[in-house]
Amino acid sequence: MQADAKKQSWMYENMFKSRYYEECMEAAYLEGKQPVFNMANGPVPGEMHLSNGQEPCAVGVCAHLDADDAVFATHRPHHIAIAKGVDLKAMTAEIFGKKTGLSGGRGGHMHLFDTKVNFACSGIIAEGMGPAAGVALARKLRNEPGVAVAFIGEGAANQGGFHETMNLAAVWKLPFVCIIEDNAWGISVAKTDATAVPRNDVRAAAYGIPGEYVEGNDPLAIYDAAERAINRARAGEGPSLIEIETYRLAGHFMGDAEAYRPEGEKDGLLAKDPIPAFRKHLLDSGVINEAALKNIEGAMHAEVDEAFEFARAAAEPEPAEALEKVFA
Amino acid sequence: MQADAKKQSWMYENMFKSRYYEECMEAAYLEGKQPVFNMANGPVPGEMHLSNGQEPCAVGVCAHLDADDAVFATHRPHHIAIAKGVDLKAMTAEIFGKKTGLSGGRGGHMHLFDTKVNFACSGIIAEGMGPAAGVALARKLRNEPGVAVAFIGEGAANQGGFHETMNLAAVWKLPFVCIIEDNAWGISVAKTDATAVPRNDVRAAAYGIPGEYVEGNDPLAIYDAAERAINRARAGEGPSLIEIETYRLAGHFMGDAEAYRPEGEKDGLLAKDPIPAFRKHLLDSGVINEAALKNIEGAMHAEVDEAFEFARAAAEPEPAEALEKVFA
Amino acid sequence: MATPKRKLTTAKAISEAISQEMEADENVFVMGEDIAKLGGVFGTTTGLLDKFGPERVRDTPISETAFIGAAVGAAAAGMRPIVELMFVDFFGVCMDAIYNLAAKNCYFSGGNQPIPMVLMTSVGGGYGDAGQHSQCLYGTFAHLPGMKVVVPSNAYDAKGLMHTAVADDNPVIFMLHKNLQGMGWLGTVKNSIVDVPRETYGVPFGEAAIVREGKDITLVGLGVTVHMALDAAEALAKEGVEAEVVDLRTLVPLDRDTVFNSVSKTGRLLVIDDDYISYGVSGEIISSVAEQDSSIFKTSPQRIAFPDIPIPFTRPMEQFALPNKDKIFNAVKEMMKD
Amino acid sequence: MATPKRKLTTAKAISEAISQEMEADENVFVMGEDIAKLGGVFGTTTGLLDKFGPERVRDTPISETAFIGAAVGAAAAGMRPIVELMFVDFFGVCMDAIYNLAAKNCYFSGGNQPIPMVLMTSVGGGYGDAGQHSQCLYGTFAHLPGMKVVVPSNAYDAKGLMHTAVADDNPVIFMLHKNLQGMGWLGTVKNSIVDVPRETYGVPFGEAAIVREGKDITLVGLGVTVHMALDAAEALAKEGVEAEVVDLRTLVPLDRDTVFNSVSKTGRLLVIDDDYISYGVSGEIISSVAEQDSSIFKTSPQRIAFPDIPIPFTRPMEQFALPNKDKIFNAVKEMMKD
Ligand SMILES: Cc1ncc(C[n+]2csc(CCOP(=O)(O)OP(=O)(O)O)c2C)c(N)n1
Ligand SMILES: Cc1ncc(C[n+]2csc(CCOP(=O)(O)OP(=O)(O)O)c2C)c(N)n1
Ligand SMILES: [Mg+2]
Ligand SMILES: [Mg+2]
Repeated sequence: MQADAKKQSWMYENMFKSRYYEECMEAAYLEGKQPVFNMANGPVPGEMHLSNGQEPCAVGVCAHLDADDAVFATHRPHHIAIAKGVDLKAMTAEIFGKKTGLSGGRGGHMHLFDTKVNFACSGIIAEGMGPAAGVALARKLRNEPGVAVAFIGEGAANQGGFHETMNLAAVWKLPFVCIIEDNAWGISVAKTDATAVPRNDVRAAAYGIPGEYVEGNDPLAIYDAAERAINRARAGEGPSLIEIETYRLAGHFMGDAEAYRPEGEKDGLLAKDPIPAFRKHLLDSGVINEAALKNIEGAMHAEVDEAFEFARAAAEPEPAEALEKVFA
Repeated sequence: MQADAKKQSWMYENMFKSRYYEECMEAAYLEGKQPVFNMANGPVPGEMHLSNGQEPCAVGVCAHLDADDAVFATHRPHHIAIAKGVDLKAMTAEIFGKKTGLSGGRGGHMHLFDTKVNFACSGIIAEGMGPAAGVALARKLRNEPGVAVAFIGEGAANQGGFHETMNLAAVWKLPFVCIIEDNAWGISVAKTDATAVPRNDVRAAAYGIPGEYVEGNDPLAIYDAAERAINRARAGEGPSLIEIETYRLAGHFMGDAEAYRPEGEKDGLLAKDPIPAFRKHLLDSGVINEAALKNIEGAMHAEVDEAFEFARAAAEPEPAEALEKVFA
Repeated sequence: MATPKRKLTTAKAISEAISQEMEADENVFVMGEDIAKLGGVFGTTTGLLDKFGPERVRDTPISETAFIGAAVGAAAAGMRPIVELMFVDFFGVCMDAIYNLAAKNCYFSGGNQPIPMVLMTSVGGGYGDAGQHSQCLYGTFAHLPGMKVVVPSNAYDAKGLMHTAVADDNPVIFMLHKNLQGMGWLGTVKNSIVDVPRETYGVPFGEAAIVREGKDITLVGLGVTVHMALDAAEALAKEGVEAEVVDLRTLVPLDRDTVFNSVSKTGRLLVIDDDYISYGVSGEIISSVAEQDSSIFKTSPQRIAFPDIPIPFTRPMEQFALPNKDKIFNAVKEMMKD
Repeated sequence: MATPKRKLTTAKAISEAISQEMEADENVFVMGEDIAKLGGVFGTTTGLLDKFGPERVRDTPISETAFIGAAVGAAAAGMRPIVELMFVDFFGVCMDAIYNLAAKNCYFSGGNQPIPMVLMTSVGGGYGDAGQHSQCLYGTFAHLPGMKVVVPSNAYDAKGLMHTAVADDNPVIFMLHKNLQGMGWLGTVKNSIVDVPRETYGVPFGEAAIVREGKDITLVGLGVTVHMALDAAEALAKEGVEAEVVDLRTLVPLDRDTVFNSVSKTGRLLVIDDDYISYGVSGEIISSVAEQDSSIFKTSPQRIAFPDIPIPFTRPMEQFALPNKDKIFNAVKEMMKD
């Protein structure tokens, strides 16, 4: 079903919020790391994987999800966390390593857990697959509503855990959906050099489940495909696999010089940036007018700014807190 | 191409040899384990996975292989080892844990290595996949002739290493063939309860390579399918996947009470035993006559008996040899 | 009226504990390879399928990464899975789900997402199953933070520790030694078959047991090596040497105090472990004592463990490499000279 | 004419060693994730693609089980693969191929099928990369038999050990600490950047180095902790305490003699390890000395290592948990009281 105006504006809102979030994050991350870039320095140390360009995947899928539904994201989690409704202040404080962060600073950017909205992510490729299937199994065993969605990158579809979990979910007919964000790259390795098939949707045949490929990084097309898969999961008909063509508009992580990209690729992608494109669609199709968009944008700026201010102002944890929470 | 008379009689010979080998092994294994079965006792301790009924897979594939070609088998390796031409005396001595065994007794039944004919096997599910692809890669890099074949069970096709290696072999166009012996069971778990698709040949689509399913546990049909795959590999066109319907005529391992089998299944399978069936075909089609078959059978009895005698007569290794060969 | 005593094997004690936990809490369920119709290759889930049906007693595909990962997710979502890794030797295909997910998610989530799951696995050799089916790998699991590690030496402890494990809100690696499980088709150390109450009871984690008192030397063991130590202690007693035997019972948490106090008393320490010797349990026990007070040693602490070699198939080699009563006896005699 | 000296980072020393090995023997090749066009996330394969082309410098899919397994097969078939596991933390998805295949096939084959391969991996934290990208896991690899384990502390040793590793007919796990590699985007311990000869040379396995002599206490370290120990030793010297610093260099084989001889001399032992404390390197070193002769200790041997917790992301917590110069300094002062 075509997304209605409310959904479309929700999707734009979250895409915009996510992008602005990454812009703020980029700036914060670079603090203390200039002129000499050293990952250990600044208010946000460690690796930083921005999601610029991949926002359509997050909003097109999460538009169908409630707090009950579980999402497992990857090392590149911000857009998905935002679309899933993760507490933005606590998430930002976590990424800044603060006491009020989601995990009191223990997890950081690759380990965001918000149990209230059933969001988690992790830093190992395809690692969210099994746990997502496990939540789906729990929902089924407990007769609870809710589906589980694992997001992975196209590179992760060559990891053993992907295969094992797709099969398990299919054999057990779990309310599970696997979303592959195909940004064409796994760090510096092109999909064509890593994956034996051009599109991973064909791999659905290996599990006897539906597979779809969504072209064009288009939030509305993603919305449609996700709706089919999620409805199927909710109806107890088992898992589905969706691969989405998307664009990685930044480096793999911050500090990546991207010399491996073919000449011009990046510019070409930037020209197809999904956010201005979707904005234009919303205006052209009359779903929403300029003033309302400005309103949304202003509100999102404010929300993100507030989250960053919250994070910056928050206290650092005590060093010895390191020893807590290893066990429940 | 249809197997010629020579090949057919080679195939029968090896099927027969393999079965008689397992019969002798069964008897030897049970020595010292009766009346109370204890795996630790007798001349052959540990697990014992017999290959009764699966001989067609081994001969249909290995009929196309030379010593240069590498084969990786599973925890159920005897039929494949025999068809690949592994030194029967040294193999038997190994299984008896003797000094003159292939590995001086260090490996046993699940770890048979005969480098002269490029045969290896191991006890972890799907573990031979990566190494087989690696031999294929070495052959390619060194411009040497020879393909690599990994045999796995149908249960192993749900293990991550299967997926990863199929993709790797396909992306790198390696001279590699994966043979799945579908005996319908992974220990006590039926294929239908473990695998989301009825036939694993459909999984070839996930790697953009040819897949075939061979029905009926028929050595000649297997021979045909294997020929296509191996020729393709030799021609540098990349890997293939073949799943073969076969029958496990014994327990998963010796001592298995098989209570999980549906009533009558075992009898039905025994009635379709491929060895008498192939024997009948050879006679009916006039490929070979009764006297010649008897000759073969006698020769195989003698060869296997000799191997067992060799193994029994061989010396035990010195205990302290345990400390040797950890490193080259 | 006292219920009559009954002796159980470890496998029966475990399946009884699981059954009672499943009766008490419908969030407890079991999954793994061959745990349903077959009742577990080592018998730890026998009878459960009939009692609880295939939804709660789930055979899995041979996909350890997926189903152990799924246990993590299910635990996060309110279930209390008991998942079986058939042989510990298979950890290599699924360790990520164990050590990077199950063991760390509680911490990563700042305590908001505990993972109450039990990973049950079988360890140990001695029956000729060769190098991929005979390992203990105690050290491997105990070294990595975030999971508790349990190694019972008898049926009573096994049942009590299993109840404690299921009640624990954290991942527990439950390592059952094949020589102790009591499967018909494997030899079983007789003394592991002991009286086991029908009712549920807990054996606490982090409390080593002094299973024999003595004043001359402390023998520390776990799982099957406890029995070897007890046998040696009996033989030593005939020669006037009184060995104290400590059964560690859990490696994480580790009861360093009980070991230290015993060695304080005896002045001598011998650790017996059937896992690989280097960088493992034996080194940890010795250095735990040494770092606390190395002056208590009357003689240098010693260890008997599996040498740093893959486990050989053939009986003469495997038996040569495994710890046993005689090795312990001789080592103690040597140590008593000082 | 003497070639002018030049200082190299560890990453450059490694990529030079690999390049020289590839020139010398066309059976040597490299594979792993992002090792070709990118030159390795940690720079250890920089420049190799241009020199040797994509057949011998192969980017892989994110399929560690497959490509490490393939390295085993390729090694068995006459090649000498150098394979990179980007972060050691990822071992959980592929340990089977490492410890059950690479490490055991030589034994299983009775010595007929040695596996000459190098598995190169990056370890360590301290830069805020959190619990799945900052581990050392030295103990995990060193505990399991059949593989050699190398942990260089500087560029000179790194190059020499890499030549030795490639020449070795066995699997070698080559663990490079991120604080020492010399990537522009990570801080690098200055003293790891040292003079490195252009020509090939071997640094032998199983020989620890005494990198500073002293009579009062033995500090044992590996990788980055060697530098912390040296820094502490310098500060201690100002207070009249002469610490001897031992760089283990290889964990398997382990040079127990050098450690023991040093402690025999000093009577005091402090081990510094940034891997998890329990059941790991620190315990093995202490008990190796204690079991040989515990009477040589003037004071109880001590260890400073990473506590048994996942590695926290936030700087205050991570720095709290890591070993450092001050912790060593203070511990030594304490130990010198006895
Ligand atoms: C098991 C494992 N192998 C390798 C890595 C290192 N790594 C982190 S991100 C990445 C690329 C992932 O590519 P993809 O799945 O396409 O996701 P993307 O980064 O493009 O979003 C790799 C190889 C890892 N984290 N885990
Ligand atoms: C990774 C791993 N998981 C589980 C096992 C235990 N196991 C040994 S054989 C087997 C069943 C294998 O089934 P299949 O692949 O169909 O081969 P078959 O025994 O039928 O020949 C299992 C689960 C193992 N050896 N390795
Ligand atoms: Mg990608
Ligand atoms: Mg099978």
